[in-house]
Amino acid sequence: MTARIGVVTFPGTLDDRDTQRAVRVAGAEAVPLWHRDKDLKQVDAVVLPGGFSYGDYLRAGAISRFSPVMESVIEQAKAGMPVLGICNGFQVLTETHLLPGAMLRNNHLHFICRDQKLRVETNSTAWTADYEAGQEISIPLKNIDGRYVADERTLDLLEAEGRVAFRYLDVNPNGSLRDIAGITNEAGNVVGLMPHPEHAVEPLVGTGRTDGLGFFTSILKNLVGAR
Amino acid sequence: MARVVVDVMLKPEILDPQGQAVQRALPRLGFQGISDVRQGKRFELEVDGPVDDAALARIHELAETFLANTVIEDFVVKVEEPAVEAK
Amino acid sequence: MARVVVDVMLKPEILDPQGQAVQRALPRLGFQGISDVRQGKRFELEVDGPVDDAALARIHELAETFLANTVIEDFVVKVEEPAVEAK
Amino acid sequence: MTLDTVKHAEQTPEAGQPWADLGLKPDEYERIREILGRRPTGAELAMYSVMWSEHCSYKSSKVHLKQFGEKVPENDAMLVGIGENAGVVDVGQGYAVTFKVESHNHPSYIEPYQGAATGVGGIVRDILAMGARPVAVVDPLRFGAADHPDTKRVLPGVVAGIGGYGNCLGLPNIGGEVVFDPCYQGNPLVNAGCIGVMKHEDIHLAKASGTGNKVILYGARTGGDGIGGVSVLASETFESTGPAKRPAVQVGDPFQEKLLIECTLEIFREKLVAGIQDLGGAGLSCATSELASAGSGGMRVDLDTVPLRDSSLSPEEILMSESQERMCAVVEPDKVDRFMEICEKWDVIATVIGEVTEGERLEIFWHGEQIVDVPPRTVAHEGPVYHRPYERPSWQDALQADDANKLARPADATELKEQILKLVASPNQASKAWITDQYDRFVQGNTILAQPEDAGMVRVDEESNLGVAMATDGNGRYAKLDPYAGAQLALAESYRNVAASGAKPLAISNCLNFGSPEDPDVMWQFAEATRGLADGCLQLGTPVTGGNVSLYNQTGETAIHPTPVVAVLGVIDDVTRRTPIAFKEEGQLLYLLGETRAEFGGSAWSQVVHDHLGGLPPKVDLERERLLAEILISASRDGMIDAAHDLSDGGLVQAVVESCLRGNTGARLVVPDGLDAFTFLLSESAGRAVVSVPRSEELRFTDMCGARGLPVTRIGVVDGTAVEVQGQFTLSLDELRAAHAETIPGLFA
Ligand SMILES: Nc1ncnc2c1ncn2[C@@H]1O[C@H](COP(=O)(O)OP(=O)(O)O)[C@@H](O)[C@H]1O
Ligand SMILES: [Mg+2]
Repeated sequence: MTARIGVVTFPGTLDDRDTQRAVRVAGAEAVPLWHRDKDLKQVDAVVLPGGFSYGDYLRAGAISRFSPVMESVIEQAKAGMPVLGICNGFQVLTETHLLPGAMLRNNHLHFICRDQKLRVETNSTAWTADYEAGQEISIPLKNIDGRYVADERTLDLLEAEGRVAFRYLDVNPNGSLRDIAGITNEAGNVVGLMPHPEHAVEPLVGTGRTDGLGFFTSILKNLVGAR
Repeated sequence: MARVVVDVMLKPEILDPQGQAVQRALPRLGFQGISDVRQGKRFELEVDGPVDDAALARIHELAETFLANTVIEDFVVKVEEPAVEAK
Repeated sequence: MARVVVDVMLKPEILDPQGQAVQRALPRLGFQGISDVRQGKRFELEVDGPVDDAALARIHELAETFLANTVIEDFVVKVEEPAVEAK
Repeated sequence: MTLDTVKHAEQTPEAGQPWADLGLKPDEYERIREILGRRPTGAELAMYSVMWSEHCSYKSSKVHLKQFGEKVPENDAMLVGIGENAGVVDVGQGYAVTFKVESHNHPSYIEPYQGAATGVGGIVRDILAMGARPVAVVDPLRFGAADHPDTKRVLPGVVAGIGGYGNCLGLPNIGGEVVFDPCYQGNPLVNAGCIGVMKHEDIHLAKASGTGNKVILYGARTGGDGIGGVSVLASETFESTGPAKRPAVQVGDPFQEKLLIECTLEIFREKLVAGIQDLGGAGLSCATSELASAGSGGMRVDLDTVPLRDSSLSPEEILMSESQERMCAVVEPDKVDRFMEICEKWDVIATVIGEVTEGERLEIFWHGEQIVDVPPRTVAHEGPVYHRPYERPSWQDALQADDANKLARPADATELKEQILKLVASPNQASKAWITDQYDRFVQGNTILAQPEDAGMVRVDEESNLGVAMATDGNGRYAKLDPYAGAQLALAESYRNVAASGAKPLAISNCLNFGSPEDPDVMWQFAEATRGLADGCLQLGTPVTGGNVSLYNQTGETAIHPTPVVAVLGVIDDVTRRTPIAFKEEGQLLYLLGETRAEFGGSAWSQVVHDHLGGLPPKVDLERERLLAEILISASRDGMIDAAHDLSDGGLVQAVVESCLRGNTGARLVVPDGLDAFTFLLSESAGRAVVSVPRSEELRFTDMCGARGLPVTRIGVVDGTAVEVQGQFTLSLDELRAAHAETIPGLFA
């Protein structure tokens, strides 16, 4: 039996079908989860995909955070279930305070879509085990509210605890503090990042790279290995 | 130095999807009794010199030509009282 | 029915590129003497019942948990005077 | 104010009516009275005026558009032709594709962000209404001079609006155009196109049939925005104020539209609708009259059941409101409950507002009193038709006589190099990445090619790798010199772009942007362009599946260049065979396909170096275009070429520079015998492309071209870190990249 990975759809979620595809390409089973359902259908892990849930109105992720499905996700995440937030999903995770800091409008104020180089700073999370620490990957970035901010103390703490999971290389595309592209919680089960690994799993589409596949194979290995 | 505030709101007849989204979320958060929400922008301008009529007229012009799009938005210019509002 | 306004502004230490963009444009538009611009959000809530202390407390809570993200934003709750500001 | 009911109208035949303010002409008003046998009610007048406006009735263009339905090429791919929300073509394996381009020019000038955003929203709903899942958007744009202060207002707003809406919908933006010319100063062109995919059996049509079936309005509430937008904005110049006491600009809510898309697709999946129509220009007036007109039977609507955002709206205003993100469906009574459930699931408001009736009248009631009683065809399909006078402009001969071949050419290689660098950096030729990077091109995970490739391409089927491609083109400068040839050149370029990507061109849509039809010069341009396009489509075998006309793009007496924008849709059986533009492999051979003549009329060189527009545009040879396309497609399918780039404005050098920058490799070029370096590099002769051929394929490739009679010239090799033209000059990639990349951000960032 392979791992069951839940993919949440909020109203306005865009990359849910793409994320399901990435989960399948990695060899796991994708389980659609609906924002109104508290039931997580016995999944082993959850991905909060990208998009503009609730139109990103008020603040990105601010309204979705209060959905029934998030009640369960928060509870399970605290109990150790792996949760990955991609882009809008990352924004939701900061709004729920499962991850510290907040996401703000890009410093240049524009939506930006580009092939972005990152460094995977740590492979001791549930979602990065298949990478080498320090490995450089390129995956698409596309957002308008991608500027990561937190107060100095939080940033220092994140660095000290090795919880900066991904850093932008070459260009900082949005003014994120300390070039932070993604972070993890202390336990390493909850990870959020702005760029989109699910858009870099097939050589044919998008940028033609498959650098993002490691997220999904990591979790698969992690879960199947743990059984 | 003084602070002038320009509030810019969508005209009442214009759709305000943001305000609407906020309002629709309220019952779910357990808030009743708010019949309408509109979301607009607030600009806080720190003005160097005295805020006399001439300065206000200029800021009014700034609001009209730049801060607001009067095709769809209304605006109000206010001089902020030096005393800080209680939170 | 009464109107309660919630003003939400980024905390002073957080970079506000929107405000900066406005400020940078000012000289081009021929405006001098504005040393800082910050851009925030203004929410106008139409409250059904009376705006008593209980109602204000609830709106304060709403602002704190929902309308503002206090990691990055400050907010102020005000009851709007019935008289309309002159434009 | 008393309600102007049908009864009241009968009793007060002589009551004055504001028909002129609503844009109706005296004879049009008379005709309405004749049709009804009485004066119209206020609501009827509102409906007729908006539906008989230029924008909705095509009254000036209809007589010319007819050709698209008459000169139809043999093409068994057409499933649904002109007349529906969008045409549909068969792309094989049981899939059908629907696509269309529309304009949102005037609103985008007034409010660039919202104007452009709602333009995207409108075209996406058209595609959705055909039963298809929208899979990609494109945005052909035209602005005034790049350095004009107002362009700094309009362009960033338009781009942010298209991105803001399209990105939030989750539709990859895979193509479009950005063109600057002073002629568009007060009249920017914001065209938007959308592609949708469905299975053959999912095709839906806009018609109301089946007595007793319910009419359901779903989506956003109706507000006072955009009232009169259609007639005032799209039909008359900005000076006329008309009846718009309400704002004529609509604000879009892409989040609501995303819900509408998912909700509608789920409704389609369960086969719950008998007919469906989006609400766009003219709102409910259009949707109800078109549905009723196209179906059998009549329709009864209770207008007071329409959910409102603003309770002060009058019935006339509700009928005319252009509030966005709404759809209208005709549903059998026993399916209504399930329909409502799905809407509830997606947080979409849905309301039964009426039903299909026996008879042939469209009847609308307001709190039980009848305010409309009309034959729907007279509103929707039998509007006025004008045969506007047209005549070849008196200045056309002089313009064509002002030959661009007489312009001073660069004196030596140094000057040639300088001019080329200037060309590459000019706003029209410069990289548009600053703009297109504001669009999501990856979402949905099926994007095979996107900007700056020749054509956008998306995968349709993950198993078989079936895909579709689209390109849009339209050179207003060519069309100004000769509208007939200009329209064919737009078609040819777009067709060539699709073929260069490896896809086979199947069918086209268009957006015809012109000045005032009341000016015989403009009307001649329009007549010539439509004739040229129809003839061209017949010859190339690519039928016109639909399109859009935007007139009155002019300020005072000055019209924009005639700008027919053509969108060609192509199909590719296996997207792994697609051809990108990038030169990647060092040592590969570069071949120029087609013939190069000294053709500089309307060229980028004549504009950038001499600020000149005169002479004749490049010669059109559609048979040659077809042959070139066949060669490009076979070569890509059989792995004979690794890169291809079509040649258009800016000529060969522009294409080579783009392919080099894209692949981050250099090229060494040799001027072929019989050509001078200037003509070789800068001529804009049509029917050409440059390809990169692996050495192992050289013979097979040149043999194929030779056997089929396509001129093929070896012009160089992929090599190094510069573009070098032997005996002329060398430009390093760094230098070229800086020139190419910095212009647009320099102007607008
Ligand atoms: N330039 C054109 N070429 C071909 N068909 C056109 C053209 N302009 C409009 N049409 C067709 O006329 C019909 C009505 O057009 P339009 O009013 O734009 O549709 P909608 O009501 O969806 O906005 C459509 O089928 C459209 O494709
Ligand atoms: Mg339509």
